[in-house]
Amino acid sequence: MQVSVKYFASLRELMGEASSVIDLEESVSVSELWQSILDSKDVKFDNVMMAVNMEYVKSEHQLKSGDEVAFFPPVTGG
Amino acid sequence: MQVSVKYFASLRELMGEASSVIDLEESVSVSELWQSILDSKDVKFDNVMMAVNMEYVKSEHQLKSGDEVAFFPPVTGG
Amino acid sequence: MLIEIRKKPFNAYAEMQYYLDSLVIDGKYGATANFVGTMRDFNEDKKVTYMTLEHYPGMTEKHLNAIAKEAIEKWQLLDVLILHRIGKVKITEDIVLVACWSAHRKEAFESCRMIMEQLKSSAPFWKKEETGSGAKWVEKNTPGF
Amino acid sequence: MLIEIRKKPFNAYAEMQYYLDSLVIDGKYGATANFVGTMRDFNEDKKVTYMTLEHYPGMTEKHLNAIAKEAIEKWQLLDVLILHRIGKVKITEDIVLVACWSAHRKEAFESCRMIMEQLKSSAPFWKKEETGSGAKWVEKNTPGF
Repeated sequence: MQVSVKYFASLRELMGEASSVIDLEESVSVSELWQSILDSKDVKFDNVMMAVNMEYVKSEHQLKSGDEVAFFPPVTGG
Repeated sequence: MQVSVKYFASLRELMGEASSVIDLEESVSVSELWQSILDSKDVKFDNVMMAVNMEYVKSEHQLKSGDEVAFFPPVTGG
Repeated sequence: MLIEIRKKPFNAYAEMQYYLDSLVIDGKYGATANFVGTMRDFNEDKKVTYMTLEHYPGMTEKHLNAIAKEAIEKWQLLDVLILHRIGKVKITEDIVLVACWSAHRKEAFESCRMIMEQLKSSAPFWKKEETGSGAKWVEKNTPGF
Repeated sequence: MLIEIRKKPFNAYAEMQYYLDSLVIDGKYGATANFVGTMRDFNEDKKVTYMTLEHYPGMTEKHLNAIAKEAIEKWQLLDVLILHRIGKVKITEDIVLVACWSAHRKEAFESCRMIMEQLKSSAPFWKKEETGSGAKWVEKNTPGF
């Protein structure tokens, strides 16, 4: 299955891209996806926030085909 | 000695006057003045607030000649 | 700092802008908390058609000044504005405006609320409501906490 | 209820008046609490010359809507307005405006502050500050309590 992944702010700069489409096995959690991205890019990033389809999710949230997954640093608006 | 006395809002209406000048003995507290006013007018009034020279005072505050004494109901501004 | 008692209706947001334009705190303030109290057409389930606000000339201004100065000191505020209506107030007219400027939001929020509570509980103003079936002095303010 | 992300500078008090004029809550609201966050020339003792605000189009709006709706329900608010800047923001420009209308002041004060805290801690916005010696992402917001 495929999911689209978005990065924002300092994480977008670290990744060198704003978005990508990633092929995944079935039954992958959002935190497993995150770890595989960190491994493949060989980077570290603390305190990541995770959203799926524009809603915050817990790290064990199971992804499904077509999900829009977003990773970003702690928010600093207002 | 003399003090001037002011009344506001419902208390002004109850007293039938906005202010008066009252002759007092020395060493009278603001609450003693208030009680003497209630007695002389034969009225009752609960929860009065008291100020002397435009500052709130405690009931035992001692009056002096020329003081401006104000009595009024609980405030309801804002 | 500006404390004013107004006999005529005022527009709270025009007043905010006008006062802000007079301040020289550009770049210093990051937070403005602002409260506007407005005349409703009801109070405690009664219909109200208008009200009359009385104050104690001299003491009211002095007391509001003391409240504002205490807040400025306690929260290290950059500025405070307080406007309050007196006289005959119609429905939808603004009764009170309190605004606090500070570097950070915590101080602006806390001081604005505390000034309003102190104003409500101790500033010498009295409201008489016209309910259609006669005028009546308001006996106490609704609690703020 | 209005939630808007603005690319261009806005004037908070003109926006307040403009939005209020569109509401049909005359006589119902007695309390308006309002917070304006404004661009300072410093952050954590560093000089800042301007900043750039990024957001997550779609999610940011959705998330702010959810915050506002929850506040309206919890505090029985009559209305809520949230405006937030994105893009390049200069010193003295307003970043965020939150306003809450209610019958009584307690609800307006509490909801306005809670919306701001939730916005600060969870709405997807990120600030990058230009300090003169290079641009830097802000790592976290200052605490609000």
